[in-house]
Amino acid sequence: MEYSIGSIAPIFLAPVLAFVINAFFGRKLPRNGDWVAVLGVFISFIFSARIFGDFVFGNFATDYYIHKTFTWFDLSFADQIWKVDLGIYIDNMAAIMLLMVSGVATLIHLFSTWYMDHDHRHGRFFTFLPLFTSGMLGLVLSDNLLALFMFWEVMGFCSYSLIGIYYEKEEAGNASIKAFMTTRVGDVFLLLGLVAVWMVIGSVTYTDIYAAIANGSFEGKTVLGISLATFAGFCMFLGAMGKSAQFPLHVWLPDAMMGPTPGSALIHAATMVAAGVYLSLRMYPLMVIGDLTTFIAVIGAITAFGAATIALVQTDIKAVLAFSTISQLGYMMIGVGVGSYNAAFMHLITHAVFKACLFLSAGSVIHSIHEQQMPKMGGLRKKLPYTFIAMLCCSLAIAGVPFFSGFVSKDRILGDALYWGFMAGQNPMLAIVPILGFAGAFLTAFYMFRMMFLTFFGKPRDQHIYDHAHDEHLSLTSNVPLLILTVFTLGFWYAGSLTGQGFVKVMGAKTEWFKILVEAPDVKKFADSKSKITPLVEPTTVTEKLPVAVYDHQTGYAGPNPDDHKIHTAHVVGAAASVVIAFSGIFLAFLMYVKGSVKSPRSKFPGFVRTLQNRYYFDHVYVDIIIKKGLLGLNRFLAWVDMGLYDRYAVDGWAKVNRVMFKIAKWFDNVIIDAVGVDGTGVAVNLFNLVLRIVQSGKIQFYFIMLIVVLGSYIWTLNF
Amino acid sequence: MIQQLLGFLSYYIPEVMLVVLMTSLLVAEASVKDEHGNRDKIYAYALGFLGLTLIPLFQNSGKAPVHVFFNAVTIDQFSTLVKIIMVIGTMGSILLSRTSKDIYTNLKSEFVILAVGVLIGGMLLASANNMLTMYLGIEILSILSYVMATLKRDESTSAEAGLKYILYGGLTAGIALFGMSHIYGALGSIQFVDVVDKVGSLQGIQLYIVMASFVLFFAGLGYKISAFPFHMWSPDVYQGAPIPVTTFFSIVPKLAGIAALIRVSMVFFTNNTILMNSWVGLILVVAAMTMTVGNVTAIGQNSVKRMLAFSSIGHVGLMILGVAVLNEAGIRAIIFYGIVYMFMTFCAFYITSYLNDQYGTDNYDVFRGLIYKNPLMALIMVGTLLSLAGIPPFSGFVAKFNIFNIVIEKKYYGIAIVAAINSVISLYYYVRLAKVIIFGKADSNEEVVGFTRFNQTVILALFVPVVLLGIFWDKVFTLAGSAAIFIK
Amino acid sequence: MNGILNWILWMPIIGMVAVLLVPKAKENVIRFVTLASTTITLILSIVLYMNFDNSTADMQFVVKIPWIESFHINYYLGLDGITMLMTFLNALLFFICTLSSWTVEKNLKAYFALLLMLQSTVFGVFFSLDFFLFYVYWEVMLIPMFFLIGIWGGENREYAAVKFFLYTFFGSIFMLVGIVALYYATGKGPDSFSILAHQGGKFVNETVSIFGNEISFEKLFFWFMFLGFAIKVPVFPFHTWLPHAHVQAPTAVSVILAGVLLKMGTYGFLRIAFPIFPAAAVEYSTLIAVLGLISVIYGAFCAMAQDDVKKLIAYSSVSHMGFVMLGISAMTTQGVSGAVLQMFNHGTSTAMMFLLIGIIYERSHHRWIVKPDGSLGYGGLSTKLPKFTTVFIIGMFASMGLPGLSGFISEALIFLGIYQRFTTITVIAVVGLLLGAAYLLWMFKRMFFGPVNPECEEYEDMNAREIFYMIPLCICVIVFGIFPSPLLNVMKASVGQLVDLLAKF
Amino acid sequence: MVSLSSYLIISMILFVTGITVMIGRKSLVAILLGVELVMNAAALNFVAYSRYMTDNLDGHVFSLFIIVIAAAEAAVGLAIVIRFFQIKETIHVDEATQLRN
Repeated sequence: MEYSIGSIAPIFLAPVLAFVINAFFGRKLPRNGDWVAVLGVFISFIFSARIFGDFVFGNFATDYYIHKTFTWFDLSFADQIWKVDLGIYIDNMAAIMLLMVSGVATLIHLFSTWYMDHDHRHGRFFTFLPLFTSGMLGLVLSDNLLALFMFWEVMGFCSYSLIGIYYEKEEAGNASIKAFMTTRVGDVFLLLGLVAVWMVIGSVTYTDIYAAIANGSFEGKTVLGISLATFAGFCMFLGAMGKSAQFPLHVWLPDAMMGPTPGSALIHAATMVAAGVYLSLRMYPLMVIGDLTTFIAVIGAITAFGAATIALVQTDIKAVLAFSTISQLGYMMIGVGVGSYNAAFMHLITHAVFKACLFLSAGSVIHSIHEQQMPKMGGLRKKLPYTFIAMLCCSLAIAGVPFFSGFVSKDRILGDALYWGFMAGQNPMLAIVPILGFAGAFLTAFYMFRMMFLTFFGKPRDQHIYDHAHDEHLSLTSNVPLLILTVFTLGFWYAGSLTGQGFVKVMGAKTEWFKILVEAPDVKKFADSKSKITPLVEPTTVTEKLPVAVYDHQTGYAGPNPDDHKIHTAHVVGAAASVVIAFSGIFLAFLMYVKGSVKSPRSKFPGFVRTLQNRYYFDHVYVDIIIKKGLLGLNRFLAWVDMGLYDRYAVDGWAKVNRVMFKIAKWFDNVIIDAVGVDGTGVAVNLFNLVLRIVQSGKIQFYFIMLIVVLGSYIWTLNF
Repeated sequence: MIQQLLGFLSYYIPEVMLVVLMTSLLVAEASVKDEHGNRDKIYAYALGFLGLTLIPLFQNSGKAPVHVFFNAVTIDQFSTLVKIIMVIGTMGSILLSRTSKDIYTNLKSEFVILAVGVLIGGMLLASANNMLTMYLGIEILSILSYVMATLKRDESTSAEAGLKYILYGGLTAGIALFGMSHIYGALGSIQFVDVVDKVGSLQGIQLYIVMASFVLFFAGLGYKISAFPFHMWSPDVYQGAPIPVTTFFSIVPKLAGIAALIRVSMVFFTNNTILMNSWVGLILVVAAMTMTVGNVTAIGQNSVKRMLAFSSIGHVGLMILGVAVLNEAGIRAIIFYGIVYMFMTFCAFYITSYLNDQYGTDNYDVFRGLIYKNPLMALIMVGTLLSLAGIPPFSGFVAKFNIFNIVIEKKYYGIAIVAAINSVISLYYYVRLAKVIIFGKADSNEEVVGFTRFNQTVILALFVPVVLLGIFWDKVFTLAGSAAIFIK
Repeated sequence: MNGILNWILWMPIIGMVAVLLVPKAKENVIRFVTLASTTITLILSIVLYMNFDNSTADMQFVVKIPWIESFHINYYLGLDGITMLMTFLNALLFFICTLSSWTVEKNLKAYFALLLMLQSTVFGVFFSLDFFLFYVYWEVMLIPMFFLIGIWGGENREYAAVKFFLYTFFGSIFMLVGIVALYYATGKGPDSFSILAHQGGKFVNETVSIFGNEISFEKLFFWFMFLGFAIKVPVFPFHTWLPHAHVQAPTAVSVILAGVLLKMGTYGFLRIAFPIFPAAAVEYSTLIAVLGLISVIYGAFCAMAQDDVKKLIAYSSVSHMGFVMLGISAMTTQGVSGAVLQMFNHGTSTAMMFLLIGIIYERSHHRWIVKPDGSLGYGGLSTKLPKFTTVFIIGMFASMGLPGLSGFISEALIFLGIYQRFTTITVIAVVGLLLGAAYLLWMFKRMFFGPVNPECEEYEDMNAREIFYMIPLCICVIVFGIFPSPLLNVMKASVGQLVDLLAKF
Repeated sequence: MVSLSSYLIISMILFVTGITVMIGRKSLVAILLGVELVMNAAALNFVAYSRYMTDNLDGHVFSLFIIVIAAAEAAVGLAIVIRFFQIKETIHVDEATQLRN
């Protein structure tokens, strides 16, 4: 199927246009132009849906992709050819991403029109929201790392603006800077990795990188003594860690809830945090040849478990969700690390859906009662029935209860991790990854239902708030988006079977479509593709349709081997364990927060609880010690060195040297001649006094002496 | 014989005219009845006469070079050009003395007489072609200068200045004479025409004697141009003397001295490699020391006159470099530098003089906020200072550029760097004054009295060359390039 | 078209004369005369751009008139791609500065006259193909700057003006020695003062003797030139005049200083130091890169500690010009293109920052982010001044190198370029990007976020004039951030030629 | 027989004495005398060289001029010293230190 650029570009351009319109004319439009934003994003959804349809239902081929490029700028001169091409690259993964991003974003925009209705930053919010969406869509569409980086940064800027939208609040300002700077730490490394790959391989287009990997171009190349693949992969993964809030760059994400809740929904679900995982998936072959998968898995496991523990003690409903996001992103990274490519991507999609829904639900709750603290809620299910349903389904999904999407995706990751950690013959220490994964899963189920129970069950803890809560009515903008998202928390959409493990197939031939269509890039297939190093005619269309290939893991990946019966065992064991863990977590939460029969063990570990409440002191270390004491101290010191020391003494010192020289000359006149000479103690004059027995000398005579001495020395020098 | 002498005299008309002028001025002054009246007529007469002397000078500049008075004096392009500059310099100083309150009214014509006398000595020095005429030139120049320095005779500073000048001058003249006598002994002639040949064949001990004696001889000239280490008198004298005298001193004797120095250097050192190498080494050291000492000492000065005095030592250091290269390009650079330096000095001293008249002091403070009192004068002063510092588009830059040129052509990079650093140092104190003029806040908005329309016109007219020679200097430079030294 | 450079060069002088002829009291006439002059110059530079031939690296629109025949000095003007960008930048910034100086009160006539003189001299530096002419313009430029800083500057203006003057002069006097040495090294021929005639590594094998040591001619005079240009850029450790000059200078002068004058230094490297002494340049490129790197990091660190917003931006200029030096020292197509592009982009983005600081200064009459007594100087400006904030965000993020705005492409190109030669330096230099974001955002937060400072309650948002002159810069920053080709196409031939030359050594 | 070296030695002694006087003595008149001594040393040299080393009379002429000049210089010098004395009422050389940096 041929795609003209006109059928793809609107996906990206429509929200951009919405941004431009709102930025310039937003204030003059009715409702500050929020409908423009919704419309823009909806248009991109329509076009995305078409592409999705074509890819998933039309072709149903693993290797089908669209690749269009154009020259952005060209530095070629004479025989030096160097130009920068940008382009569009859509494969199955991108098609799915596009649909998810634009779809979720549309619903979030729709919801925001209700949520932000009377907010004083309404116009500003609807300026940045479509830009944010377009950033993510552009990132997904782009065919190379440079464009990815650019959209990546645009999203950073948008998150900065959205988080800091209530900038008159001190915390909002801090949070926005924190978000931008923390992700920027990763970003500069991503840029570094990008530059390294570009300058060694000659291109940063995905297909070219894959081709380079297949052709062995990475072999033997080193950067600072490290192999190029490891260096570049590590740098890029650092970028991904920043954006996807992986330990230890996770600190910005909880603070990001300072923005309006729909904004958080967009950041946490569909766009920004997904970008890091998306990058890791795109660069998966590079991570493999760079031997970084183990590292990624360990980081993911630490993040997944650590964030889950922090979530246990949070009382702010959005904070719980924020930490759950970090935790779930950790699972995705585990998936990348253990080679569960498909499941990691699926978890990205399913998580986006249910997390968006969770945030919107939380937004609905907050909008209704104007309160974020869970201890002040309770019993809200009667007041907010639709929200309750949506949130319950999402919680079930995230907890990994069968039939819901989280079960399908997360349990595949956990299954693969189980195999990877225990059965693949790795270092036994790495068993920590699945162990932390399962422990985190238990905690996830527990804290999600802690949240559910505290919010919707029991009796209202603060009757005043409860009484003033708005009742919920079904409306297109307020809760229909939630319900639409809720529908997609069901597992069969993704798995094609009810359980997700292939037992009950409901979609016929397309069953397991996700599993079949999304696979790790097979670099060998790109080995012959044209390299960007040679000039291309523009605009180039490289729409290639490769033969349909059955899903077949190539050797060379660290991923599990499907032929191995062990993996099947692992999946079955993992699924069973997950179900048990999920239910036990929910049950424990039920006991503690509804029945009250189990006492919270908080009082027994006050120190640990305090550590958790302080989020393992990461913020403290980063902000108070590293930044305030270290960085600012260093800055002040250097600034003092610069102006107080260097400029004052070394630079202005030249003037001083001159003045000192002048003073010496003056001193010569005054002290030597007047004081020393006249008093008869000066060296030169005194000598004459001794020899000539003439008592005193004077100023003119000192001139004479100088003259004679210098003349004598001239003659002496010249003649001897 | 008479005919021959008359023939020689035909080359010597300017000097003769000046002698006539000087004597007639003496008579005219004696006829003045009102001792404290103005002497505009005398001034008009003197200036007009000096202007007239330019005519034979310009005529001479077209003629072929020749030695006159039996090789005692040479009339060549170089000396003629130097004389022209000196005459213009004298005219400028005389013009300044007319209004300057630094010179007592009853002594004004005395200043004119003495200035013309010094000019005669300077002219003799510039075209001296044997050691005797050179010595006579130095002494005529010096003795009259001593008197000029003491012209403000009721003030102890002026008397002290004269005293220092004469004692120092006496010593250096004596030393120079002593040197000359040994040179004469070693070479057997005082005629430069003969010296040129004999220097080439010097051997052994004679070489040493000549070199050592020349260093002594150099003391006499070095003192006139105030080169290190013979410079010590000059700041004191410059400060003590009245401003018109200072102006005069920093132009005419200096230029005459440089002219003599370059002639002597060309005579003694072009024919003998050993001597030349020693001399170039020495003169480079002297130049470096001169400019460094001058510039460094100028930094801390609070009296503008004294600052300009020290800065003139710095400029002399640069001009000496033109001697060090011992070639035509050096002469050209010196001539150009002389012309430019004369105009710059005039501008600076004129303005200083008027302010000094107004406030009775020449401290930096009297320049404070000049831009608000008299913007035109302030701008000219700043332009002059920048020109002195060697900033384009002013002519001081071109002069400095030419010096760099000749030095680098000879590949004396070391001295070029020293000169470069000295430029920065000099900029430092010039800018310090410029800063006071422009950025300072004036204490009062009173008009500065000295700046009558006439005086402003004069200053402006003197400033025009400072700018124009910085942009369109090709013609003047070509003219300076025609100034060849005629030795044989 | 051949005389157009003359027109551009002398148009400001014509304007200056016109300004001087207007009576002092008629301030509006003076303003409009200046505006007319700068507008015509801007239009002429756009005409120049349209007639510019991208395909050649040769000098275009050449004007050559004998000036000082004794030395074969010519009035020799020409334009290539790099110059073209600088010309446009210069014309644009002066046009904007005229508008931004509308409210200057003190001695308006002299101010505008000096501003126009400055513009002409800057054009002169960029157009000159004759060394002597170049040097003359290079130095003359100091005079109006000296006055502009010294008269219209802040409290400590005298010190800053003198420091600027002396420091720059110190560098350029060494350059003069180098220029004269080049004249004699090429045998005083008819082309001996032509910049172009010296290019191409003609002095590789020559030596000079200094105090008895034989030193390579190239290496020695490369450093002479280096000193002159590095002080102008300014490269660490020659940077300390910059904060003083910027802090004290009036707004428009800061804009010009950061926007154009600093580029003269890097332009000097590209036009003179590198093409004439390629072997030395290649040999010492590591050192230059290290100095550039130190400028980047050190400038950023110092910027972060500043409480005076103008000083902060001044140090950020040090940091950004460090990137330019890095790009130049890379000596690759990407690096040098990036550097030239960064010269342009830094010109626009820093100009925006300084103009904006000037705008807020007119309202607050101070520039403290944090006052010396510890309280915030501003706060909550976002709430009070939405238009101002919007423009500030654009300028700030452009300066930070946010993709989509102009700074990014140039910085990315510089990194691509430098990586090929100095990997370690690249790895360290990315920290500069991080720090760059940190100090700008932190400043932004302290000034614009938080509750409205009671002192800021009365401030008015940008007026129509202020918006009007910010628009061209905003357009430059955004449009060239998305479509850099108009800039890159113009310069690529010139850059390519330079890189080709350097590659041979 | 009086040889050239005798003259030279005498002139050297004169020269050194003159210099020494100028440096050592405090009286201005004495210093002026020192100047005369130095000049006479030179004049003596000229005459001696003219007699022994050369075949021309340049040296003799020169020394005549030296005598004349020395007289003129002494006259001017004494006049200035007198002026100085009138103002300062001393001829001690150390009183002349008013002008300095």
